[in-house]
Amino acid sequence: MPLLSVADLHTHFRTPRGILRAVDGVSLTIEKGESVGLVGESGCGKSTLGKTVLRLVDPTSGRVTFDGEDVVRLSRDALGPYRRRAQMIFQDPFSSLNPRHTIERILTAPLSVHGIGDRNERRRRVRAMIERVGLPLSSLSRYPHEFSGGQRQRVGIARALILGPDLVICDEPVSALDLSIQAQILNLLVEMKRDFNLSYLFISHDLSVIRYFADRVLVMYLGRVVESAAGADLWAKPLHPYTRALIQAIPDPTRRRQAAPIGGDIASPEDIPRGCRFHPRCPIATSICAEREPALETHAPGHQAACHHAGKLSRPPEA
Amino acid sequence: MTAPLLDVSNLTIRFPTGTPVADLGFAVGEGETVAVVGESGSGKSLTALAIMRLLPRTARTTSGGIRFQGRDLLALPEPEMRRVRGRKIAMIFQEPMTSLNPVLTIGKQIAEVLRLHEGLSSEAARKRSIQLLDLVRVADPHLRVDDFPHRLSGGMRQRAMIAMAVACGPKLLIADEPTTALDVTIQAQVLDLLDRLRRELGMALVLITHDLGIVGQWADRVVVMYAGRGAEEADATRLLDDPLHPYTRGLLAASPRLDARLHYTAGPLREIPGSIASALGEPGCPFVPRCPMALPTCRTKPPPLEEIRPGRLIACPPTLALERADAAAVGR
Amino acid sequence: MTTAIEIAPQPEVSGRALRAFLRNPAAMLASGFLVFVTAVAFAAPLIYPEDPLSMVARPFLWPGQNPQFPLGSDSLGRDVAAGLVWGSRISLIIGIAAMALGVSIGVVIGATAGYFGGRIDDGLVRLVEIFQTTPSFLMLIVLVAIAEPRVESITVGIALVTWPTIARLVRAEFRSLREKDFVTAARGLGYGHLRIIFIEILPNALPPIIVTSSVIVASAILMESALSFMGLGDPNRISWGSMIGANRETLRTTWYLTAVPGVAIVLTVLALNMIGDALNDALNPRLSAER
Amino acid sequence: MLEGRRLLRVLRRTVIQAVPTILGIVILNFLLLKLAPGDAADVMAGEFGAATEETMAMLRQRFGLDVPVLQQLLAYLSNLAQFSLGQSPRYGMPVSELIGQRLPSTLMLMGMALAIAFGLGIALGTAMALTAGRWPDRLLSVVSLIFYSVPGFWIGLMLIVLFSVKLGWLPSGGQETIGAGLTGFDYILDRLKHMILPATSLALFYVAIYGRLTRAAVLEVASQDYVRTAAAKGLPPLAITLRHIVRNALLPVTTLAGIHLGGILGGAVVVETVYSWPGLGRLAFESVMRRDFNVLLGVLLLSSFLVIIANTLVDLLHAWLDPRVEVR
Repeated sequence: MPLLSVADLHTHFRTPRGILRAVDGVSLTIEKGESVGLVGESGCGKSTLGKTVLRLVDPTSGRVTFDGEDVVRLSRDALGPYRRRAQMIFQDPFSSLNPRHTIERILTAPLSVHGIGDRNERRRRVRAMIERVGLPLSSLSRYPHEFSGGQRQRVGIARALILGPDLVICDEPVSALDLSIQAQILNLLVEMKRDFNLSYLFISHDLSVIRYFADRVLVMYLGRVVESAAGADLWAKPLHPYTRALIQAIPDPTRRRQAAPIGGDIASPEDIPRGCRFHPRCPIATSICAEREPALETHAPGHQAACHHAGKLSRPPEA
Repeated sequence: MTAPLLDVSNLTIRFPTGTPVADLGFAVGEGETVAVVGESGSGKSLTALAIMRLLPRTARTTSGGIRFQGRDLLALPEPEMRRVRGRKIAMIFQEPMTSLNPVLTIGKQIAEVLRLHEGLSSEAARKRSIQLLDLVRVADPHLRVDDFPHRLSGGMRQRAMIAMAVACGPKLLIADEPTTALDVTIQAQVLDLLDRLRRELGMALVLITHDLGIVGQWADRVVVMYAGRGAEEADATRLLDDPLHPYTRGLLAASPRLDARLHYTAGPLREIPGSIASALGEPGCPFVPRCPMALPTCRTKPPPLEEIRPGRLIACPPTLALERADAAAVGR
Repeated sequence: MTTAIEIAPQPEVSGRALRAFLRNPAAMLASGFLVFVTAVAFAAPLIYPEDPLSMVARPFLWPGQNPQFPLGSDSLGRDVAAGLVWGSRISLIIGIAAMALGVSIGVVIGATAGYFGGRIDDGLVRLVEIFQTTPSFLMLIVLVAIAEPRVESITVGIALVTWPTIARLVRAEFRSLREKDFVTAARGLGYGHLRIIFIEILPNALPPIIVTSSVIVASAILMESALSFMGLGDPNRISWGSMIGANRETLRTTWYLTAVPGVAIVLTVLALNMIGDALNDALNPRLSAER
Repeated sequence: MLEGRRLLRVLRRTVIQAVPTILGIVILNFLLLKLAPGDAADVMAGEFGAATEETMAMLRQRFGLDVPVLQQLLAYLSNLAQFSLGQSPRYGMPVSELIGQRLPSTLMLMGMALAIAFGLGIALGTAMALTAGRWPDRLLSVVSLIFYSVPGFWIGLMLIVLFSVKLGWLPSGGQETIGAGLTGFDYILDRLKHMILPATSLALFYVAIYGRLTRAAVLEVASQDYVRTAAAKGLPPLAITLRHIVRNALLPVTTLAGIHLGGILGGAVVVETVYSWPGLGRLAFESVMRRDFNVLLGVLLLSSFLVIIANTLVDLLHAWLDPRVEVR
């Protein structure tokens, strides 16, 4: 049984311009100890998906099953045990820590809210955790603004792990950090995964970070998963033209002054194109793509793509 | 060799609170793309603003000169300098979302620069704005010209910024992290556009970025900055193939993007320990606190950029010594 | 710009703010004056044990005419200086009490509306709108006239017309703060609503509330004085406004009877507003860096 | 075209939102006044000396005060639906007529006060922001802080002492020289002379508010990225200030103007008392004192209505200035 399984999840918002379909029919599973990468550009709904899984946003429909229990049905009060087992690490280390609280308070509060241990036990756990994430004990009496971005992200990781979760959703955890700091945080996350036997849903817009970090990768476009494969397969043989464009768009010295892989802008999630969502930008789209939305189909073991022309490199002749 | 288009020498920027840029020098030739690379706090954006003379009032700039087409920009009276800005040297910024005035249409903002520098009538300026929007590949330019910025996507706004920047055919375009706020597929389009315009309009491009991938793909030459100082300067491809400065080497090793073989199951990424904050108050080389090969002499005074081979400069005496010893060994 | 230079370790936010406040000479001057006024208010029974409403002197003494009554006397022979001393009590009591009550109501309603949003927010915003659409001083006159003018009713009346200002402010703060990741994190950690509102969000919303509170004390004092001037003050207590109102008839000849209590009002209110400005500078250093 | 449609949508939204607000105000005010001890009959009876139970009952019946409160409210609302504000028991005339007599002078006073507040405030604020941190800013900041701290009635009285009593330049009250029989330009001049002092007393506080607001807004806008873009284009400082800074800085200032209208109306009560100005404020005050609640309700309702109209105008102005404003 997978640790987390999401089935046909929809999260829609009402906006002045209509219904914003941020997550629009996503299914996925995460096994115990697995690191699943979720990649996509802004507005694709990857962050909303993460927040919906954690019930920080309520889904419009669909199921989120964690360890056999449907967490969508749980009332707010009954969420407590789930909150202990599923946690989140945020993108912006400047806004994700309360500027008015000391690090000690930030780390102790989750324990006392969930009634874990007595005062001494909490103190012991907090101290162990802060050292585990590579910060000196003297950090505890300090406030977030006294730390650099990378150090704050370490505090954010400590806070997410203090309750001993099984699943951690990392929402762009390194994209606000400088390159020289990114590696430190990625390495720390890997150590934590090993030490605490964590499962990750690792959300990022940066394919190269995902490439390093994920066992399996989901590619999202406008609220849907368009391709899903084990990391190595995805890099070696991307089936969806969008995945291919993403890979080719990574700046790379071996492609000196090459033209951009695809043109056009991402459509607004309030106004999703009919048929295949990607067809207005797709280099290999045909008439069927404007009419019928392709389903996520298995093309090779463990490798799914939602494309009428999956794997083709050029536009097939129209029938 | 003819004089370069832009020649910055010994640039130092002081604020009451500190000196974020010290002793920086580099040159940009006609039609060349020079990347200035560094992480936040390296002083790369301040350097760009210093060239434009747009630093905050509290900043003091001292320099051996910022020579542009042979004239020292720092010595120009302000009205003279205004005739350079937007006409000879243009600049685009990181945040296309906030860099356009929200209450003026795109067309009016482009026309403004044309009317100012070329004295066009408002009608002619409008026509030219539509052409410029077409030049930067904005679809339906005759409609978009009357749009307010908030109606456009980030990529489109950055295109509008570029249209505004190239309106008067500048000889130099400074692009300060032009794609950092954009998605990766849009980033590729914008960089592609910038490079095409550089060729078609015959301008030089100073590309300020933190992304070594961008440098490798689009730049001719690159200046690596660390904590306000030049660390290394080289041809872009040469630098990526064979980085010399320990900071550049660390950055390349720590960067997951350039090597597909890296995977967490295969072992950790190489880290640069510590952070750039450690450079504060360092009397010697600012990288010393994080450097694996620092010698006691590195702590005494900041190393100058020294030429090791033609077109290749580094500010690291230990590396320099090693390289020279190697070269001598080969020569013998 | 990406030139955010790493900041070296700094002392805690409130400590820095306190020092900035203490270094501000205008703030110190204003605080000094307020301490003086407060001391006078407390000591009123010692300085002038007699009822300030009783006749003690020849009417219309100009200031300086009789050293026993340094600020002169009014048409009924009441000592102006005694009135000033006793009047400070009313101003301060009503100013502070009305602020405390108004801020409490405003914080609760604003926090509720801003934090929960949705229908609750819509309803509360409507309520605020109703209060803000009615001219507040007119409303105050109606409230006080209906409930009989007394210190208590004036205080409650002023609180009832000032809370919407605070509610709007607090709502806006809460709406922006609840979107911050640290609040999302708190929800993700399973914290309850009350904990999130009072422990996570409210401390971050305090700086503007504190600044506005000092301004509200000032405006409450202004409102009380205007009410008393119109004859809607507590008839059993002397106040600066009623001193001005009572001697309006003789304004053309004995204008000092208007000027003296007016100066007391202006100085007190000015001091409070100066403190408000100084607090603003100290608590929001970014916006006032150019000052 | 597109622009016009957008403004129309904003207008429609504002109007739709105003209806429940007005209804809420009517009901709230009505119930509030009914809570009050004493009614018009009590006051009139008190003035006539002792009155018998029968006269009281008769008076109450005549004024419609003898039925349950809820019924009175419904009667009032149905009157209102026919655009009638009822009768004043006190003056024995329709409330709308009574208000109609007073409204123009109050509107003139407020209009002038607002014009002074806006014009002077924005000029003051811009001047402060452009010289931020230097002596003109410091001096003007002190001046605006003093304006901000002075009670309107007191400055009104002091202005009378100075300009009418001591200097004799301006009249000390009323809105025209009674019995002078002035016509044409002289009449207008006379009215203006009467208006200067009251309008100034009313405006000073708001001069300070708009000044401080404008200063903050200009400083905030000046630090925006698009101002740097404008500088990078080579625009001279004056063009940057006018085209890019001031226009954007006016946005927050106009937003708050609507909110302050209620305050100015309230302030008019006091200032009208000081200057014996025959306006709505005085009417309201007199009707409170006489428990003439129909008139009072009428004034409250009308002033709320004025505030709502002003807010609508402000919304439209704001939508026109700021293209980002969309219908929510």
